[in-house]
Amino acid sequence: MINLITGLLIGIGTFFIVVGSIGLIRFPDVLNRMHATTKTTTLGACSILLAATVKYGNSPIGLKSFLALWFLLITAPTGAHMIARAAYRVRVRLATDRMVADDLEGVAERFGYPPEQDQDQPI
Amino acid sequence: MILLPVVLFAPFVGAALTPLLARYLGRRIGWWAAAVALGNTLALLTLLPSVVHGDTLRFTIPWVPLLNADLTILVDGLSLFFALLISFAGCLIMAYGRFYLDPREEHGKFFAYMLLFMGSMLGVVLIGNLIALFVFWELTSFSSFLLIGFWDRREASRYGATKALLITAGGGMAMLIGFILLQQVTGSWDLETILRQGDLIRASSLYLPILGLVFLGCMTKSAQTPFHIWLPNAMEAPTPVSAYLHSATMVKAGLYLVARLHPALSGTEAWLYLVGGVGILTLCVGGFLALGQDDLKALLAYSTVSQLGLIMALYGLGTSAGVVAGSFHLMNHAAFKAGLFLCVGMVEHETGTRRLSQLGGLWRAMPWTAVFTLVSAAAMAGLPPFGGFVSKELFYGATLDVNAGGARILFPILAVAGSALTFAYSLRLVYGVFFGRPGKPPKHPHEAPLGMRWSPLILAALNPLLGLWPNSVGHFLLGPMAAAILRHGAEIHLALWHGFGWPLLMSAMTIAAGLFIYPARSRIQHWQEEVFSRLSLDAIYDGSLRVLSQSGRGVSLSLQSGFLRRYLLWIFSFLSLVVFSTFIWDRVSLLPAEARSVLSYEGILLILTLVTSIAVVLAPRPLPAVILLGGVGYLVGILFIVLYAPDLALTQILIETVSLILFLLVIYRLPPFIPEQASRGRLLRDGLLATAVGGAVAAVILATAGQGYFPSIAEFFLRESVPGGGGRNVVNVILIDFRGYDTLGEVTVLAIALLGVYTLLAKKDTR
Amino acid sequence: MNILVNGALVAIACATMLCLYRMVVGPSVPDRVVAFDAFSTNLAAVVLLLVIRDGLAELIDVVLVLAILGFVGTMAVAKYLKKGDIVD
Amino acid sequence: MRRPTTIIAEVVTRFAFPIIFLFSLHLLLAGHNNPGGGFIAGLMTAVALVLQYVVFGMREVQRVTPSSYLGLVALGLTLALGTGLGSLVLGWGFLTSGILHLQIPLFGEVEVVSAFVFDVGVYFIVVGVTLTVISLLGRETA
Repeated sequence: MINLITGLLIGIGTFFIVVGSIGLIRFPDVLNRMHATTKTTTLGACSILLAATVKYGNSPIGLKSFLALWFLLITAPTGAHMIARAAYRVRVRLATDRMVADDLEGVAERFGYPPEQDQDQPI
Repeated sequence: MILLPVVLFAPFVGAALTPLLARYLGRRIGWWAAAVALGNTLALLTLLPSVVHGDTLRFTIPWVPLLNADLTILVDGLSLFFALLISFAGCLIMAYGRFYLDPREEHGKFFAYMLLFMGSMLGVVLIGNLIALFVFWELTSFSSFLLIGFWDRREASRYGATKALLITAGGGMAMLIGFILLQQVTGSWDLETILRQGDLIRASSLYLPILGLVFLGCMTKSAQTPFHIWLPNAMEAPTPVSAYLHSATMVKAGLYLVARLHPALSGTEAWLYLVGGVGILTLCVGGFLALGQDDLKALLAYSTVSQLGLIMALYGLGTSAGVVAGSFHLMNHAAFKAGLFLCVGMVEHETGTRRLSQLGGLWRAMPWTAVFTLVSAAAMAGLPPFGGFVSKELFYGATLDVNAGGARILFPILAVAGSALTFAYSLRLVYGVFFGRPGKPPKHPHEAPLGMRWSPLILAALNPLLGLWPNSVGHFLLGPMAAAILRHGAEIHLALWHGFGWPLLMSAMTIAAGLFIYPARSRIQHWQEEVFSRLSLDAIYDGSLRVLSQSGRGVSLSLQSGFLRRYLLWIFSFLSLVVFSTFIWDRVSLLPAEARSVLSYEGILLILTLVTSIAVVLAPRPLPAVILLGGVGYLVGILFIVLYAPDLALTQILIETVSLILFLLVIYRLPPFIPEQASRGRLLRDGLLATAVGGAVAAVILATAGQGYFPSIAEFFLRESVPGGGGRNVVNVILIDFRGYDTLGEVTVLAIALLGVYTLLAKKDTR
Repeated sequence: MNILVNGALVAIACATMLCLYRMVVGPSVPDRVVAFDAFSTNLAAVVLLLVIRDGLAELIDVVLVLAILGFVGTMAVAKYLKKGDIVD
Repeated sequence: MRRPTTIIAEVVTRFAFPIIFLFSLHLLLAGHNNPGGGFIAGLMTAVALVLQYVVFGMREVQRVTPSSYLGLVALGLTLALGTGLGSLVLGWGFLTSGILHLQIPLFGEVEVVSAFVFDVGVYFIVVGVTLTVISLLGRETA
């Protein structure tokens, strides 16, 4: 029974990691890629961690993976959030043609961020 | 025999005390120095009876047990004679020096150096251990440097001092190598054991290099030809120094060493030609140059060089007659040369000049000095009633019975020529200064003060003594000395009159040739000026010095260019050069002993690492490069994980992240990283160098890890980890417990490095 | 069970290579940082699978460390991106 | 109040810091038997504090942390040397380590190795060195 659940969780985890990584490659700009990679961390890695917790239960491995699970779940989005914020402030070129709605329409001009740069600026 | 170390170290103690005492004694410090020398002489005289009847006194101080080299003080006939010579001459000259130095000079400093020299010279002649001998040998060069350059305000004395030091110390270095080779052959540093293994040394393949190198040291110290150039410049020293160092003692150190090593090295063809040849050559060259000199002290300097050549030639003959003649002439030379120097000093002291052209007809003004100079010069020329004549006869006798091939004819002829030149310049010395047309010296000449005249009087009186009763000296000093050199008793019968024979004929020819050469001296002088303006040895010496300093400056400029890049370039290219050359030289095989198949994922990982590291190099800006570097670090981390080394993986990843953070902190201030700036050539060069260094490091790892040269220490640690260190984590146990000492060292280094960084950063004004 | 874990290992390994591709190519720095973060998490997953497959208690620390360092690294670079220095 | 990073970051670091710090202590304490050790623990604590520096900025953190970490380095060195000299004083050779078996109520039988004190010394030194450099470099730009 335990093995079945662990196997299932590992399957789900791997699926999300692979899909996330493919997304990382195919998406046009930073924000989209970030969207994909956060999936790999939260859903992918955490489900494998959950599998480990289930499998090993109350042993050092189990507890540590449980801790890692929670740590990852919380820190991954923050990391992504910080990166997105920084990327936006640095005005990295975004795929505006496919953009449906830009909530931060006038924000960049009002805060006087540096003009839009193409990708390989000296940062 | 507690007396021996006392004798050896008394001058050093005296030298140390002299500056203190100078404050109280003022100008009378000269007497203190003379007293020390007199004390030494008397102490040595007490040793005379036991040495005369043939036994060798020994006193051993354990010095360097590791090298089994201990300070053995060895006194036999040879060393006792030299020690007596050094102390007695020292005593006379220091008493004379007391008057010679004018009051304004620093007497304390002068006599401290003189005593220092005397101690080191005694050390050279009394020590029976090669290393200590070398130490004292260099000490004599050092103290001669101090004494020559005593009047350091004058450029000429500084030049003379450095020249003397460079040449004698250079020779000393060669001699040291010779000593080391000697130790390799005989296996011990102790002089006596070496002297007993003469045949072993002569037979060994290293004989020639040893002979050459040791003799090189003697040649430079005794100013034999090609190395005689420093002696005339050394005449810039005060006259007592010239008399003491550059005639009586220091220049004889080379002779002493030749005599001391005579049983070990002599007796072969090479010895005859090298030592004998150089000696005879120096005799002639020195005599010829002396003839052409205008400055009195330079004339005496060259005469010393030629007389030393004569003695060296005698020792070079390798026969017992040669040794006896050489030792006897050594005594004569000590007497008349020191006397001549003191007389010249008195002339200079009174007339204010040393130039022959300005002197003349002084016998009326300075009768006493004239008599002393006449007696000493006559002894030097080898006229009958004086000791010089006896040693000249012996010299001719010895050269005649040389039985080695070509030398049989050549040696006697050169001997006669040299002696003729000696006769000529001694005649020139006496006539030029005291007789002939009176010159116009700067100061009106009058007789030297009484105190100054005692020393030359004693020295001059020795000559007739040696001439008329040579056997008395023979029995006391000459016998044990010759025995020490030859290692077997030598029958000595010195007599003023040897009856008719070839030697007497050769003496007559010498005097005739001398009289014939004398009038031609002015032409010789001009001829010398032209020749030496072009190819003099001095020019070679100065030229080589200039080249040396320029090339030194050139090398340091190119190395210390101030650019970090340049330093790294030199360091890395040297590193790879060394590694590759050793590998190629020893044909080290890089293939591991038992090759393990590379697993699939290891292969992929390695390729990935390669790709990423290339990306790091090609990264356009510093930040991407740093992140990619982080990537490479993590890849290597995985490699550790895959090979089940968790500790290493942890350390690797942590270090990678911390360095990433440090880079981020620093990047902001790095100069703009503009790759295009580097020209294609430089990129290629740096690329090549990088691959070379990478290759070198890889080769080292492959060579050491795979070959199994040393049994791997892993088993030990694995086995001992739990019982010994009490922990299953072997890496940690090693770090803290087994190799705790190393970690302690590393950690302290880390702390010290931090202090360095802290001072640098904390003090910098933050922009 | 083992086949599944080995299969997962290979899949995640390929995914890691994809992240590496993005890291190397990544036009702008944020791309590279994101790829770096994903890369470290994938590594954690790989290690975790090794732990699950072979039951090695030691390697679990590595997973935790990778997670922590991925986070701190991303935060540092993100802050740097914004104003050129990360500690002000 | 100019905030170096967003509130979210601050909240999350307040959550993450204790975990990282405790984990580093865990690495230190478990060092002898499973992966860890003074050096790695030191670096991990440094990383934890760097996170604080990054997120809360230099001024905030300086209010809490000591002005200079040199004291830590000194402490570490004395500990390391202390263990060495200690064993010397007790008659064994320099730096020999002894093993004690303590009965701590909560954890049961615990085996403490004298080398552990040496490890703690190393830990303090590594933390001190890393943080001094980082705080110096960091303050540079303020």
